[in-house]
Amino acid sequence: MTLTLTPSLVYALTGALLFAIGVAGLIVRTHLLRKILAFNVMGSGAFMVLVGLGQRAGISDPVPQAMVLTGIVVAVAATALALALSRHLLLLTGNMHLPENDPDA
Amino acid sequence: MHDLSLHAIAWLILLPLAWASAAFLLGPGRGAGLAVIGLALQLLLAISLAVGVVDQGPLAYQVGGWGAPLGIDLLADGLSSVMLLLTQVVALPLALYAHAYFSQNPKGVTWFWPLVGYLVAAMNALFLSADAFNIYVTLELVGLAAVGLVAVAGGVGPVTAALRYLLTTLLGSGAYLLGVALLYGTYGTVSLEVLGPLIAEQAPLAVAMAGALMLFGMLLKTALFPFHFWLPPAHGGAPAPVSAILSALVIKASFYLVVRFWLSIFEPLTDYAVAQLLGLFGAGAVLWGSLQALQQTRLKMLVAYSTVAQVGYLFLLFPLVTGTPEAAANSAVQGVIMQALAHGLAKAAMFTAAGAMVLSMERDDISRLGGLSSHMPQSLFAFGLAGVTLMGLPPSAGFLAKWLLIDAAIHSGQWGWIVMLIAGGLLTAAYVFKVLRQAFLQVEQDAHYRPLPRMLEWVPLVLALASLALGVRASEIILLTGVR
Amino acid sequence: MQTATLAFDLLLSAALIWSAIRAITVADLFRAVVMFIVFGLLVALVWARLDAPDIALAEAAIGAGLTGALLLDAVGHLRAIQLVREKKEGRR
Amino acid sequence: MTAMRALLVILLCSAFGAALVYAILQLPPQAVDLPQQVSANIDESGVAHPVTAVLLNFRGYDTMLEVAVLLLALLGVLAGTSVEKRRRAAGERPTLPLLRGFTRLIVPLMVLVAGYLLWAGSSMPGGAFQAGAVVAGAGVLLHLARLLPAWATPNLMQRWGLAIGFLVFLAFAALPALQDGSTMLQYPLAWAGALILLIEAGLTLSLGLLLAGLFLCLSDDGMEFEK
Repeated sequence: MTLTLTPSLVYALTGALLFAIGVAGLIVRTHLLRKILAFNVMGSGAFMVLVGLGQRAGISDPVPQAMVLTGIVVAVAATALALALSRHLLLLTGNMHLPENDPDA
Repeated sequence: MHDLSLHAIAWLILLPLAWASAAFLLGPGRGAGLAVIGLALQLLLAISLAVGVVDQGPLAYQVGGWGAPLGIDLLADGLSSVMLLLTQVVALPLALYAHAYFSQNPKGVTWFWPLVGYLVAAMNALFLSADAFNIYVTLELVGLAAVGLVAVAGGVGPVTAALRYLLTTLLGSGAYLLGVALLYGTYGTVSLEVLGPLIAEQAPLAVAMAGALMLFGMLLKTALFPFHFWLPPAHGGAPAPVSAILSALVIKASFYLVVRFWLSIFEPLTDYAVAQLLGLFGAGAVLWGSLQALQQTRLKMLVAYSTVAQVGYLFLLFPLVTGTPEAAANSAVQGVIMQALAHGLAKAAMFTAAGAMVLSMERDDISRLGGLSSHMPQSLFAFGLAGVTLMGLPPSAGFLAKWLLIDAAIHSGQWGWIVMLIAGGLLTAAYVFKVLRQAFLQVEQDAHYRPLPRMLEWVPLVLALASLALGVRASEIILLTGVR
Repeated sequence: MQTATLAFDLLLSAALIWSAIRAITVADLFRAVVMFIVFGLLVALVWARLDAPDIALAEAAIGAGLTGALLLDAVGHLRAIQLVREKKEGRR
Repeated sequence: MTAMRALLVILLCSAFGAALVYAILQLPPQAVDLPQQVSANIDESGVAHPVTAVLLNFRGYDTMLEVAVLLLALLGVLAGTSVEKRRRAAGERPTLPLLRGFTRLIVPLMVLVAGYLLWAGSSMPGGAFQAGAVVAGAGVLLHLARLLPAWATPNLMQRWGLAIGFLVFLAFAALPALQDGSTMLQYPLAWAGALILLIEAGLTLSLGLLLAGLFLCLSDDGMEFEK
């Protein structure tokens, strides 16, 4: 392989690993705050793949950069909504875990 | 004519954004009138767009005038026009229903109208987008709006359901986003139009992974068995108008994307084994969803599990179009679109009818339905008619859908799926009759019913009749879906 | 020169992965959130390395700052409520 | 979740991560050169900074929808939490004089910085997002210093503030869509720079209020529970 390890490529690969870590955390951890943390790790990973891969030729690319700016705002919006619901659940049940079986189901 | 159709593309997105924002400015609980006027105009726009697409073929629209790949392109073809029609046709009566529903049961109306407006705008934008990253943004809009609507009811059940839904939908759009990142990384563009030929020419492993990630994300959001766990509590626990929108329309948005991607840019990568697996998941959905529906004690949960089952039929598309003769593939696409439309109308009818019954009985319990046949015959009739469509009996659109799917299965020599289609119809009949039988039992002595506005009984009936009428006047729809 | 920057990039990557794993696994929630804020700041550093100062600014302010503030507030809230619960149970 | 299932998920995710790394290392060069197209068209975009050009012109449609996402999240936060639980006066907790003094000093400075970032965005890094984030930071700080109460339901003025950025954007998307021969969000060349600055000014205010609003709506709820 004649591939050179540019900084962009290094961070794209790191992003891929962060995404996998985030997904595992999102599924495995049961506390809602952990899930929200893991979701943010997952998102950052995807953003790093987007910019890192886009720039792997070594040229700065404004298109994925603008996409990631959009993505960061979407991520904080989703985080706030998830926190609002988690806090509501906390008030109703006294903890921040999703029950294994739904109370109504 | 040409210009009118192009304008329709822009205004199908701008108009709902405008009335949703206006409803937000008006304040909590306001905006029903705006929504009805806006949705009526959108219906006209969707019709004019469909006419334009039939006359002139697919229409492209360059947002900002730049053109892909620098800018974002929108595209209206047969498939997107049909989905747009379904969305406006279902959303308009649901808005009337919701207005009446919340007048009886104001809990949850606070920000309902702006949420619904943004949801409809997002779905219209999704159906029209021809840009993979733009689709990601619309997906997030759809997801957050839908979760917000589930949460409006409050209480442990709905909040838990909303959270589960939110986390699932975020995982789904995260997977989709990584797919987009890999596509951009490989080719340097996210325009579907530009990507198509590039993928056909050369597709490294990363692109196959992108396809798998996007497919996985959309399966989660469509709640295909075995990824359906989040759907029943979310759809069953929300206020009835919300349940109807979610079941009839929202899950179709992510399904539409599966179809869109599978039939266009990822077509060169489609795989026989994956297609068969998707078909098997579909069969599992029909079986599991129907059996669960039969076991439910609450009416709205029964209807929600019915959605899990009905989603299964949609995924027969994949084994029926992958590596099959063209005639079979065409029938399969038509059949699946017809099933999506039939289910959209019938499920909206069923949820609204169920909602009216539950509101009138003031509890959600199938075993207490006795006597409803004499008290709410119209709602019950609507429920039964919707059941006819879901079972796939003639002359409904559901019948036509199954007929087309069976035709596709015969022409591709895949007999197993026919067994599944027929078994699914019988199972559907079982859970529909479970409800109807209870409703025709003797009146209970202590039963008392709350009088309801007529609108709550008319809307389900109109929707159910539409699901039948669609079967009679299907040739136009089939003509439209053929435009690619 | 080349190896020096590569070493820095690899080190930063390792720190990112370590802080991400810590944020998800560390037992104490407050420390997990602090770890997450560290993670966010490291990500901002990555954007600076990737010649994306716009994202670096936004990430530091929104990704680490605002998200961190929201999470810290939630942890504080959770602790307050758990404290009340424990008191109530102690009284019984 | 049982330990077995957790282990399985972790194993699957590890395998997935490894496969992803392997796939990324095999990528051929990109076929489309978008950075080149951006620089070729930047003179017609109305701004000199490429990221701002993409964000507010070439892919401005994404950005418009994204502001809607933020508005929607706030609606979801408002819809998902009950009003009664959120009501609480700002003065009930101990006031912190030092923080107050600091905040009074720094907030005007932050507003200034936001204005600068907004202005700078057309030619260098910065713009509505960063400026909005700084405005939001000022809002959060004011709240922490008890100078700004938590929100229950936003009043009419606040709603206009929250929506104005989106509405300005939507108006400039809709105006060209009304005319034959131009499409939504197509700015006339001579006006593009001014329009983008106007849109960004609206966005700065609204993004700031929305981001701060997410915090202010969430903060302090549940204090009723304590009493």
